[in-house]
Amino acid sequence: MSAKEQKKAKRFGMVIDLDKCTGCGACMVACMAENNVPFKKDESNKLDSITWMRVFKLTNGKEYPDADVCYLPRPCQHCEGHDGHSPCVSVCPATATDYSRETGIVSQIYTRCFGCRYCMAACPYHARYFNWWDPVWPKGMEKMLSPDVSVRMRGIVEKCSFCFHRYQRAMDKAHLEGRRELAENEYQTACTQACPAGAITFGDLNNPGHAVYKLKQSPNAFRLLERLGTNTKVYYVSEREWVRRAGDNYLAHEKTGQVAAAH
Amino acid sequence: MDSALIPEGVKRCSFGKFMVFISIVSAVLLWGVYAMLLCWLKGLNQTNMNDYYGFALWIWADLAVIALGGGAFFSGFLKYLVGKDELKNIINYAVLIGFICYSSALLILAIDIGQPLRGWFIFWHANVHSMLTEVAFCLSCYFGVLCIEYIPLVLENRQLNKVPFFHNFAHNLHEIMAVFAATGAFLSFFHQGSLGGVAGVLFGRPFAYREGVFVWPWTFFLFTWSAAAFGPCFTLSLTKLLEKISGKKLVKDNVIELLAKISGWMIFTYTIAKIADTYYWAVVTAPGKGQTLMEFYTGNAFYGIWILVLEVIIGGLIPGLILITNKGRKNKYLLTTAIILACIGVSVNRWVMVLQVMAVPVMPFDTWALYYPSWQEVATTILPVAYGVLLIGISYRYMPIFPQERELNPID
Amino acid sequence: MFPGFFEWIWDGGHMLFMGALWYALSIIGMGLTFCLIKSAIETQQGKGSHHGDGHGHH
Amino acid sequence: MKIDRRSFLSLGVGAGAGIALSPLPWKLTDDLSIWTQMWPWTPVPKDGEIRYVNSVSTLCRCGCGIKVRKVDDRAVKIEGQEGYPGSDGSACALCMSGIQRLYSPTAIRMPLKNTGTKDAPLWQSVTWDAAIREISEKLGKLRKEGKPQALACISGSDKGTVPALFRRFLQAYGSPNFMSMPSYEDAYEMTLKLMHGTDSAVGFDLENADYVISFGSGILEGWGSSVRMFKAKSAWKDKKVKTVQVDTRLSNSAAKADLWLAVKPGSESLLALGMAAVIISEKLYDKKFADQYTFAFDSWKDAEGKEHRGFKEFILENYSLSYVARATGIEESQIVKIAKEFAGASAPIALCGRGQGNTPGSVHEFMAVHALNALAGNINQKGGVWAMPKDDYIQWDEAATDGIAEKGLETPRIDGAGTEKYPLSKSLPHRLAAIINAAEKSPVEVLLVSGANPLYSLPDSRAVKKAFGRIPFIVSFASHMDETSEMADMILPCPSHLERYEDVPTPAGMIRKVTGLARPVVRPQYNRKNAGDSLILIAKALGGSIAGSFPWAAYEECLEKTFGDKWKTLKETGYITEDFSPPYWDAAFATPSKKFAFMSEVCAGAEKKGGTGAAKPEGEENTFPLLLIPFDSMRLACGPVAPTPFMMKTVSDHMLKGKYTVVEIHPETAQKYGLKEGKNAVLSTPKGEAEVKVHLSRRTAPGIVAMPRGLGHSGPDEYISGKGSNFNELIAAVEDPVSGLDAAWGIRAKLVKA
Repeated sequence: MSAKEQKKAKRFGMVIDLDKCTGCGACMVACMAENNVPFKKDESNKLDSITWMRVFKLTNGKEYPDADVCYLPRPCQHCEGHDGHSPCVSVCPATATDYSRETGIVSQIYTRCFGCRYCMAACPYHARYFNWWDPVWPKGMEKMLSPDVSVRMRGIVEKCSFCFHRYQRAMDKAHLEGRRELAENEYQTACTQACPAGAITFGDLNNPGHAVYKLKQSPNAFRLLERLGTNTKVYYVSEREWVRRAGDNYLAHEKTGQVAAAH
Repeated sequence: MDSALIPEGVKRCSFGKFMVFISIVSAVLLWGVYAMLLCWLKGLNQTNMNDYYGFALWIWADLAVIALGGGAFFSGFLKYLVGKDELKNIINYAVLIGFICYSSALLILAIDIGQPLRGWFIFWHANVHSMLTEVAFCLSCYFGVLCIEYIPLVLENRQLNKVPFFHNFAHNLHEIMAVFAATGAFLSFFHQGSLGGVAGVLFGRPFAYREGVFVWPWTFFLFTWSAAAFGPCFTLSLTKLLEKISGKKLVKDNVIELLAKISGWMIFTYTIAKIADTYYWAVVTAPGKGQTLMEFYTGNAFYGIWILVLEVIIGGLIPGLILITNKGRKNKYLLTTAIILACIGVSVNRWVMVLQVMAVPVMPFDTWALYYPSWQEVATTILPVAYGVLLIGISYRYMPIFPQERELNPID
Repeated sequence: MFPGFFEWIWDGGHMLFMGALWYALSIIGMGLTFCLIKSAIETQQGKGSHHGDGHGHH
Repeated sequence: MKIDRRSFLSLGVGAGAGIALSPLPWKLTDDLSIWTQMWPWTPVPKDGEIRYVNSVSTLCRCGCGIKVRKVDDRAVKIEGQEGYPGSDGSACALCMSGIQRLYSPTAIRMPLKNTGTKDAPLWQSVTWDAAIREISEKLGKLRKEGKPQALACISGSDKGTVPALFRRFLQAYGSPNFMSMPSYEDAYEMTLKLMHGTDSAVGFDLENADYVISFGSGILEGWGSSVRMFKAKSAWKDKKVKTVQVDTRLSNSAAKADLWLAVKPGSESLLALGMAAVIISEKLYDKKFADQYTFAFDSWKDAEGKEHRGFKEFILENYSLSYVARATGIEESQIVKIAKEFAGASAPIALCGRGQGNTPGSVHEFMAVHALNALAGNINQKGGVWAMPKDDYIQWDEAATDGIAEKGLETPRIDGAGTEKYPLSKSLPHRLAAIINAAEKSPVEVLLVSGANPLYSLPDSRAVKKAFGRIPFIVSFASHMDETSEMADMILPCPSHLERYEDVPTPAGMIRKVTGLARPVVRPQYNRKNAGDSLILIAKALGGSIAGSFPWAAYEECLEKTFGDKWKTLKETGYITEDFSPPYWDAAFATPSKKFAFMSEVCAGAEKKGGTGAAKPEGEENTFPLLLIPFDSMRLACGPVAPTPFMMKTVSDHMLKGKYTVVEIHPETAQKYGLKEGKNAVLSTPKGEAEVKVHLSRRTAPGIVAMPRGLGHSGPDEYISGKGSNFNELIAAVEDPVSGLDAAWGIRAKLVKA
């Protein structure tokens, strides 16, 4: 790799192997623990349950015993859109969410957000969550809160940050050691690390040395709602055609995987 | 008891009767205020909104009142810039309605945001690429204009007008009102459009997304157009309503018919544009994103194609056709039907562009999300209505809103 | 919102948007100030204490 | 007057303008917005020194190796520990959210005594001295009355030092009634006993297998060592190892398998035998193994010249392809294909034990599946099934017994294990409730419960509750309030799993010996004692030979002495592991013939023509037209530890909605009974009823009701309790005729619109 390429901006992203994902929920739990995600007494209404990482269940709609299910972990897709105009970043009126050209990460500034929820309306992935309630930990359990991630107050929007604090931590360490570049394994998200099936791979999509660079080129790779032009940084891989087809909206005559908007 | 405050030469109901009216409306208002305080103190968990319905009843109410309040800027535009001078006989009322609508819209926004105390961040940390920023700026500025337009009305109250400064101030504001009206129209063209842009730019939501020119999606123009078209109908409906309640003719028919005619042509042309937009969207835009028109109107318990018919045909084409014909305008029954249908039509449009946008699933494996508002949401939505009724009541009683009232209802 | 804030970028979008905004604000502000000052002066001059000349303008 | 008003107005306007132009409003708005960022009721996590501590989490059955991130003395995050055998770098959802258990408000902080009744407990905190004194007085009295056998113990496991201490305590005290909670490992143990003749644990060389067929085992639902299974499954995918899942419902394991065989409920073993028939008739079995190392594969004559039918003939006669196809619902060609693929693979493995394996299951079913491994000659081979010697690191001297104890130990076990009826079983706790409820006076007078929550986990939990209500004195050794503790008379609180030392024995299915050490990650928060310490104190208070059997000052000393010279390594590295290579077939079997036995004498009576080996579910078809089957999920915990708030958050709304369990039914079933998606219904079985919501799904066949296990807890934890129904309240145990183990896999049920 040339020095010039080394300096190229990073585009952190994921490749998730849906044929390996077992729907066990370890990624969700790891994410909640890592990011001080609050929890309520009843979380069975999934429309108001904060899960930065949410595992969706897909079904092929066929009759028993031809029925099939597939799980699809959905972190924030960190859309690049066209030139950094991701659906949410471009609509936030208070610049409380931003697209980093350095890392490709869509950030959320909790103390800036005033809770208009326009970004939630803009996100087709439902990756953004609103704090409808004050976050409350049962007595004594606030001891489990990590100082790396601030606790969010009521009335604001939050979402997956690709564990950005881990990137900062790794960069701090690298700087102390006089390095400007991170090795692939120095910055991994909590969900990636936790997945017992090894279904999630995380890295710099621009870096040919990283595993994601190669994995995303698989003919079975696809992105969610690619034809909307959201230009996401989370790729999915599945050998099953029906799963790949479920990743986007298709008209009846269209062939799976051949309609995506160009980026 | 309050006769000294009542404009000269007009008759008003007794003070007692007025107080009964005020108390009843205030009770409703207080109910709304209670709900509003609940939302502020306990948070938005008081509503039935959720992560799929980040925008719900309030935002619809917001968009609807701004569209309906569009009568103010458009009448101002017609009177001061186009030179339709007859409209001076209804413009005060249009301004009052506009003032109510816009102050309500701002109040609703203040309840709707999760962190009202940080609401000013929208100005302070403005993202100029966001349609909402544009809405907030223009809305606030235009509200300022409406205040300026409303102040002289207040100052023309019999007692206040006795204060020389107030008298002069009201007079001077009137003198340069055209400048304010022009600024107001400019601002309105933008914020009405930006409100349309709010939904139109959502390229992640094929149901809402529209192509357009430069940074403005077609909905930008459609919203401005529709506000200008339907807003006067709301002014007319409320005029009719007030006439019915007061039992008096307040505005001459020629004025009403003029406004109805202009509105009618605006509605008619708007509807044609809307049909063209819908057609293009159904045939090109949505299929380009992999979705067919009927996918947006099937597979759920509420949204069917009926809502499109209600909006475009019943609430658009029909009132438009009635109002552009002389016969339709002259027929009292048809005129009333048309202006009411028009108000419904534009409200349904705003509903669709807010709530149906949230309801339609985008990811193929996602499901429709339906929602019904909580009582707190209903109460806070009724709050501005009660406030509007109250303000119209007080303004009508104590201010010279209708210049033709004395002439039409001479008292001995 | 103001040039000099860290979010401020000197690009077309900002100049157009903020330009239009400040333009509108200036007109409103100046119009209002003009009326206030004019009314104050007129009041000082004793205008407006007689009734009957203020009506008919609307 | 006029002037006054004017000046007043001017003053007002002036003041207003002045304030507006001053920095005051800006300062105030700014302050307000800052205030919203640090509302006093929103916690601010304290910063501190960051450290990582390795340990082993004992929350799940297998024990995940964990790495705990600490800020000062606060544990803030649990991650997988790299290199830990089995879980290597990952942890299951339960273990990963273990901090929520550590800091749970339902943690028991001091010894508690129930001064109320069992139905309406009234907890009073007592000192450790008083608690130990009261328990030892009760126990002393029982012995004095000559009824030491009236003491029973239910332990979560029978492995490791803490269960061993309880067993030892009972022995020294004089009671044979030590019970451990059942699992599929019991059935495998019995299978190996019958087919290999050895007392061993089953091991699977999954990583080297090249064809895997699972008969209902939830490879991805928590069966075996869950994390190891997940890793193995992903490795199989990478290596293109074919996986076949035999399951009535489209479980996650079935969905992820290369092939799902949707068998009729309860016909798994038939399919295995049908496959065996194909393998035999097509002569695809391992001939060397069958000819030289098995007994009675072919028909044989005994010394008296009597003809005995061999396994081969028995299978060929009874399990014709057409019969098996009809009974299982799997097409003949499919069975033949799978059988050929299995036999043709170089290292095929067949697995057994339904779901997570919480219910042991029918021994015949295990034998049928294990016979497939034998036919493929993949016993004690690379990539095959191994008979593993059990952990033997506990080498204490025999407990001293006095006269009373010896007499007590001679009495038959209350649960019937090891008696004439079930001579092979070691422990049958699911039988306890019925026996207590049938007796005039409870044969158990004092019950010790440790590491288990039988009131939640045993089938027919309503009967268990009734039985526990009849036991005069229950002592619970628990760290948190649970269903069983709520029924106790005395609770001796244990430190939570991140505050104590404990050995973690070799997890199920491993092919090497692994001993992990759970260690205190944070300073103990409350005045609690390890169960081992409590037991040592009670033993000392009882004195005599009992005290003599507990020579250790404290549990930690016991651990240290148990491991001897390995203790240092264990404490330093967190685990010790020992490779194992299984003996070759000539030395592997300890049956009377020293060969592998396809069939056992014990089973003779049960071998009916075309028998399925599976238990018949309880209930009449007329009254209960549907079949209720459970399913397991990694997002819920079914063991002694309840799920955490984080886990509850991951539970799908197709499993739990509000306070109702969501059951899966096929749309046809829904239509037949007038049920609609998301609507409530009453689910009843011969054992009980529950209000549930229904979810229409094509994952289950018509006529089946599939219900998630692990919900419906009661107790003080508002994040877990009152959510859904406990499957165990609806199911009855069905005794396996050979082992007495619970072989129930479902129960007849009825679903009526609520």
